[in-house]
Amino acid sequence: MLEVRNLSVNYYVDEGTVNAVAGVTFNLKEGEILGILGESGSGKSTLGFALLRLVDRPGEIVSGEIILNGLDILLMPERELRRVRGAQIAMVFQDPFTALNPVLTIGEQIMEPIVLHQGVKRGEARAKAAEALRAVKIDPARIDDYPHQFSGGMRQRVVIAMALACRPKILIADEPTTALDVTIQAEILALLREIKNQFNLSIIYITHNFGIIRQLCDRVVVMHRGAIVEEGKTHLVFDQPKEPYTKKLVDCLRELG
Amino acid sequence: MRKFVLNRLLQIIPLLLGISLLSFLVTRLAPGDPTALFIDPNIDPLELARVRANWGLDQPIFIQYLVWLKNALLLDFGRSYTTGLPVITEIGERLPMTLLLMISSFILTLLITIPVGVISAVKKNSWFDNLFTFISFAGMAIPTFWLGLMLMLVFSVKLHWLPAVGNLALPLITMTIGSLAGLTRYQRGAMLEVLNQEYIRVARAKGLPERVVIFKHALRNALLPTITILGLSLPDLFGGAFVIETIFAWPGMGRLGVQAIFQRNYPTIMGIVMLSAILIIVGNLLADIAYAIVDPRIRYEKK
Amino acid sequence: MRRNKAAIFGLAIMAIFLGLAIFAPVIAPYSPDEISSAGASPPSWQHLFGTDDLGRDVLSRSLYGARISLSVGAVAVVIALLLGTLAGAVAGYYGGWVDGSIMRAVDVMFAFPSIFLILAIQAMLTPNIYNVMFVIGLTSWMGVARLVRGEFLRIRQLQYVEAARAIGCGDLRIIFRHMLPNAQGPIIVAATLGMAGAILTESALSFLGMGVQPPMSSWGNMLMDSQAYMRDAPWMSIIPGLLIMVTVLSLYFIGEGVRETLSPKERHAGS
Amino acid sequence: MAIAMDFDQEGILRSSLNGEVSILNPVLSTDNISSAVEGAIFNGLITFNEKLEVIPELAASWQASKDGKTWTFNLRRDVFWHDGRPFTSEDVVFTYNAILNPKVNSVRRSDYIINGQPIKFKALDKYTVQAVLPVPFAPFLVRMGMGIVPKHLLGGKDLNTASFNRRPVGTGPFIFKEWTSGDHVTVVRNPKYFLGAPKLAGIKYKMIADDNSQLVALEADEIDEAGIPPKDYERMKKKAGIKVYDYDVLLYIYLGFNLANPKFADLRVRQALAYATDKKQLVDLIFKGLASPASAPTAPISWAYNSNVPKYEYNPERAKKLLKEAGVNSLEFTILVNQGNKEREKAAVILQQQYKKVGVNVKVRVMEWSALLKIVNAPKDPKEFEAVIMGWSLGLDPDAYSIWHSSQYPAGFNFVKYSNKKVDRLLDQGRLTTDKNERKKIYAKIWQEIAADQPYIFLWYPKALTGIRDRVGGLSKPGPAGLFVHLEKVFIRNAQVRP
Repeated sequence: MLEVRNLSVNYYVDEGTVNAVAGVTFNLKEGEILGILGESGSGKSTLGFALLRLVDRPGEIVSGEIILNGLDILLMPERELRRVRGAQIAMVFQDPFTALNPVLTIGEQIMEPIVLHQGVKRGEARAKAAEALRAVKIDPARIDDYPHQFSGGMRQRVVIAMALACRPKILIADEPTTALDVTIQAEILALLREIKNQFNLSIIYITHNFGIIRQLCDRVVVMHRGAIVEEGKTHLVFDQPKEPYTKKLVDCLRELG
Repeated sequence: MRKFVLNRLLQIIPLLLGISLLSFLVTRLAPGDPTALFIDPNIDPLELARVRANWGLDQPIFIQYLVWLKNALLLDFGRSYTTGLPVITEIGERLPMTLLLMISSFILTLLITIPVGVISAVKKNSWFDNLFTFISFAGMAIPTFWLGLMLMLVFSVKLHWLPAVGNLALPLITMTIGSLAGLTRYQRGAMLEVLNQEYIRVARAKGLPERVVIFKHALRNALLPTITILGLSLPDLFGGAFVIETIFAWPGMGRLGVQAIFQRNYPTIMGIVMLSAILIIVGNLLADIAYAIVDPRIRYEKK
Repeated sequence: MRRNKAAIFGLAIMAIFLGLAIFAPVIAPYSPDEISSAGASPPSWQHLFGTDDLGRDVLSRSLYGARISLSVGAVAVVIALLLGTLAGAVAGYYGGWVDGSIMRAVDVMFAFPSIFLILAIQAMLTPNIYNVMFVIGLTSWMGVARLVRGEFLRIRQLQYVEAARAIGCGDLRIIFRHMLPNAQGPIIVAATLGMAGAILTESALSFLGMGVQPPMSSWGNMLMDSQAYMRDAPWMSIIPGLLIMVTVLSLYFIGEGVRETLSPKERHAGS
Repeated sequence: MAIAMDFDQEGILRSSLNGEVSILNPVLSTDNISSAVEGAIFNGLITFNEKLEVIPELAASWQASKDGKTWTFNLRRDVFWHDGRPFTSEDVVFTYNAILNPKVNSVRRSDYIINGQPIKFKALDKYTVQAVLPVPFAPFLVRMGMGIVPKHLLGGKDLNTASFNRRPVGTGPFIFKEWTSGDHVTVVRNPKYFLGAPKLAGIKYKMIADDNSQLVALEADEIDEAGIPPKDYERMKKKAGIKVYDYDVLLYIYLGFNLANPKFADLRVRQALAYATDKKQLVDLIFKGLASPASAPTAPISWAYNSNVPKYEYNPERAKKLLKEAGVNSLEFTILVNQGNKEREKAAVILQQQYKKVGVNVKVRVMEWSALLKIVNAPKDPKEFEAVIMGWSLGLDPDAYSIWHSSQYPAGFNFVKYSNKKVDRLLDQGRLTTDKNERKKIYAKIWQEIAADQPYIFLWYPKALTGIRDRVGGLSKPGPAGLFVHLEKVFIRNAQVRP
């Protein structure tokens, strides 16, 4: 349902041009959880942002196609792009401590995309926001609280609720558990699996953690230095890695685990 | 919130005591006394001694301070040596003019700073940003009195657009350019920092129009440091006010104050220092309250 | 990238000005005080920057003025930094009532319109170049104190300070060897901005007749003396005005450069 | 807004003051700026004409007794206070007794105390006042110009704090109307003025402390009158719509030496420094020639001026020779000048260069006025200064007792410790002599003695330069009394002033 072809992203920094994403091609099938695996610096987060054209300067998407429902996201005018963002494809970010605006209530932040994309009145949006909170197991009574009044795990739930608010088809999750304690990680992963089914989502899960991929993902794409080095069903890649790089990653995980 | 404000108000008392003692000592230890105004070969020095005694200046400094403090607690700040008016009256006549200048400059500064800071940050390194970067650096680098005189030469003498003295326009422009520069830089810097925050990307990922991202999500956060800086810049405004008031013959308090220092007009000096200290403290308090209103983290911590 | 260019430009200008100031006696074509009955004359081959109302060579006065203005700026800033760093470090390191009383003193100083304090102290000390430095330093340390205190409160929490304490380092050693070097970035920024501020303050003091005193020339009092001659002898005000502007700008550029190098947020790249 | 109003209102003179009016009560005010405004509101018993001669004002005539101790003033009977009450002898007695009251903060008190005894004022009838002096005193009459204040408004009040000081009521050609602190004072015409109704509708005194701003305001046609800095003299003279007047004033500027300091004890050293002083260069550089080199402690326009004094024309060779004769190999001293006075600062810098040429090393120390006076006036011996640049504003009477008499040290204004028996005797004599010609001779001798001794190097006699816009007419002849001696005669051209 989402096809990425030959996507390249460059960063223009003092030292020269960095090819952060180098001609990446893959697709996301309906209802699956696709893992994108890579070490930090492999370009996986940039790839995640590029999918929604959220690459900031000094970065720039230089080529490629991202086809959603037959339309290329990279060619969309700004207005149409905004209708995709949040409504069809939503994102959950790495760090729940910085992903929420500290001066706005969580309710306000969840309601924003609802009002925007569904064109409903604020009262109705508020009800939908409460519903989204309930879906991530947060007491809707806390709708008027500010982010700093929540713990890290709770904040990540808020972020997920925000992403789910408009019932998107695709969720891009960029290392949503790295900033959290291990026990809370597990809760969030369980929550993701639960809502995937409940909301009939397709998920792109970006991480450096092979363990999580193995637990969660149907398929995996392995990235190294901006390029895809291996792709396939999770258990196949894990059990019989073809590339030496993947092999190394798997060996590391085995040693640890 | 109420406790926070109350707590701050309580802190003002020792602060004012400290300020009054310090300024009393500094002004009294400066050589000379108010009778220096009367130097004239026809005046017998004995007459000066008599006038000094009439003013109580023959008492030890410590006693003088206690007397001042006792009266000040009853809101009696004495009478000016030069005009014979109660200090409160004397200052009261000048304060509105200084406030008019400062507040209008303050508002004008905000009206310019915020949009310019925002646009400069959003369009970083654009011609707009570069132009205002240059203007604000130049604004910071020009001595106020020079700028004031230049503006007067151009707009009053050459172009005849604005009156040189007794009109709000030129002093307002001079003062605003002075404070504008630094604040715009701060606003731009704060905005740049905020724009790099994750929640801005989140807001964009939600599909919000750029306008909403900038003004609702980014600006409110970027205003926080600006509010603090505004509070802190108040003492400088007073300093700038003096130079500007002199050049443009603006009958404000700054000029009265500096003149009082030169004349050793102690009651007036004390009155002005105390009043401006109170204004500065209250200004900072208001800035803190504004900060707390914008930033929920502060608000709730203090609950 | 662009900012750093500006910072390098600023550094270069400061280096040039510093060199000119140091070698002023060698470079200056005339004695800065030598008067001539001719009065003010426009720039010419004999006097590249013209002469002032007393017939003194503006170029020579500018060069000698650089010595004064730059040293007023530098010394004032050193005084402010010493006082501010000391007060801030002690307050931030010890906390509690020490912190409380130091910060109240900072509040007292902050609540003063500093121009009054400067004037009153100047009246007490009589204006000369050392007192100008001293007074500007004495009235501008509070910002540094707050800044250093803030940094110290932050650094105090960090592990290496805990570690230093654990191995039995004394307070002074922890403050000066372990904590202060880590707060140096913001201090350097404050120093460049402070020096720029001090140069401007000196010129404002000159406006009040309380700056560096004649016959010594500083850019501030040259500018002040020139204001009556803006129309008849514009070179008298343009030269010191430009010198002040360029110096202050250079210092700001350096400050911005340091700030941006220190702030990692401005330099994000791919993950 | 304020300025627009001025253009609308015809017949208003837009005057300017280069500082702030502090108090509008002649008994208490000490500054020229307040006095300038008081001149429009109040009258004295006597006043001065363009030539600085005493002429009657509130007093129609006066007589002195044979022994010169009793003076009788016959007051005008057609004078009314601005509030309509008649002016009487009670007001005069009240005013002078107020000055003599030690509780009143008037520093003019000593003007009316002679040899430690106050002058006694008495109302003989409603329109006759008698003043009894302890001894005959020549400067007495010129001191009768003090503005008279109304008893019916101030009697029984604390003069120091009376609200009158802010809303004065006088007998003069203009009635006080409005005072906006630090900004302006407005007075309007007194149609019943006893010397004839003024032709102006009123005067607005705008306070502009900064000289440059004052000049700009004059050029921009915002005010009618302003002082002109010498360097702008030529340019302003050419400017259409403005006429520039220059006239001498009763003032001289000097470099005074502390004679109690051994460095200056030798007359030859002082003479050497006098020869080393190029007064012409001073005057040319600082004033573009619009001041004249000074030679004596008086001013050319004083009636007691005497040009026949030793002049010490510029002669550096002679200076070097004299220093050698005095056995001075290296002389170094510090000149104090008061901060904020650019002319004196420049003079110090120029003198420094001039003295360098004869091998004398001078340091300049600029001090705040109050701080400088503290050093110079401290009643101790010796005083802690070496040389100082100051100026004396002269009274209308040539009496200079307080400056030169040896009794006026260390307390008093003879702070240089000048001591010359002959001068002491002449000063005493000059005060007691009432015949003007006799006095002229006495003071001529005093000036000669002092100029020969050079306790001061007399630097220059300043000139007043005033720019007036063409629309102003009816000015008096330029002179030390200024251009507005007869305020009631000043008018604005083409203005319709309702009678």
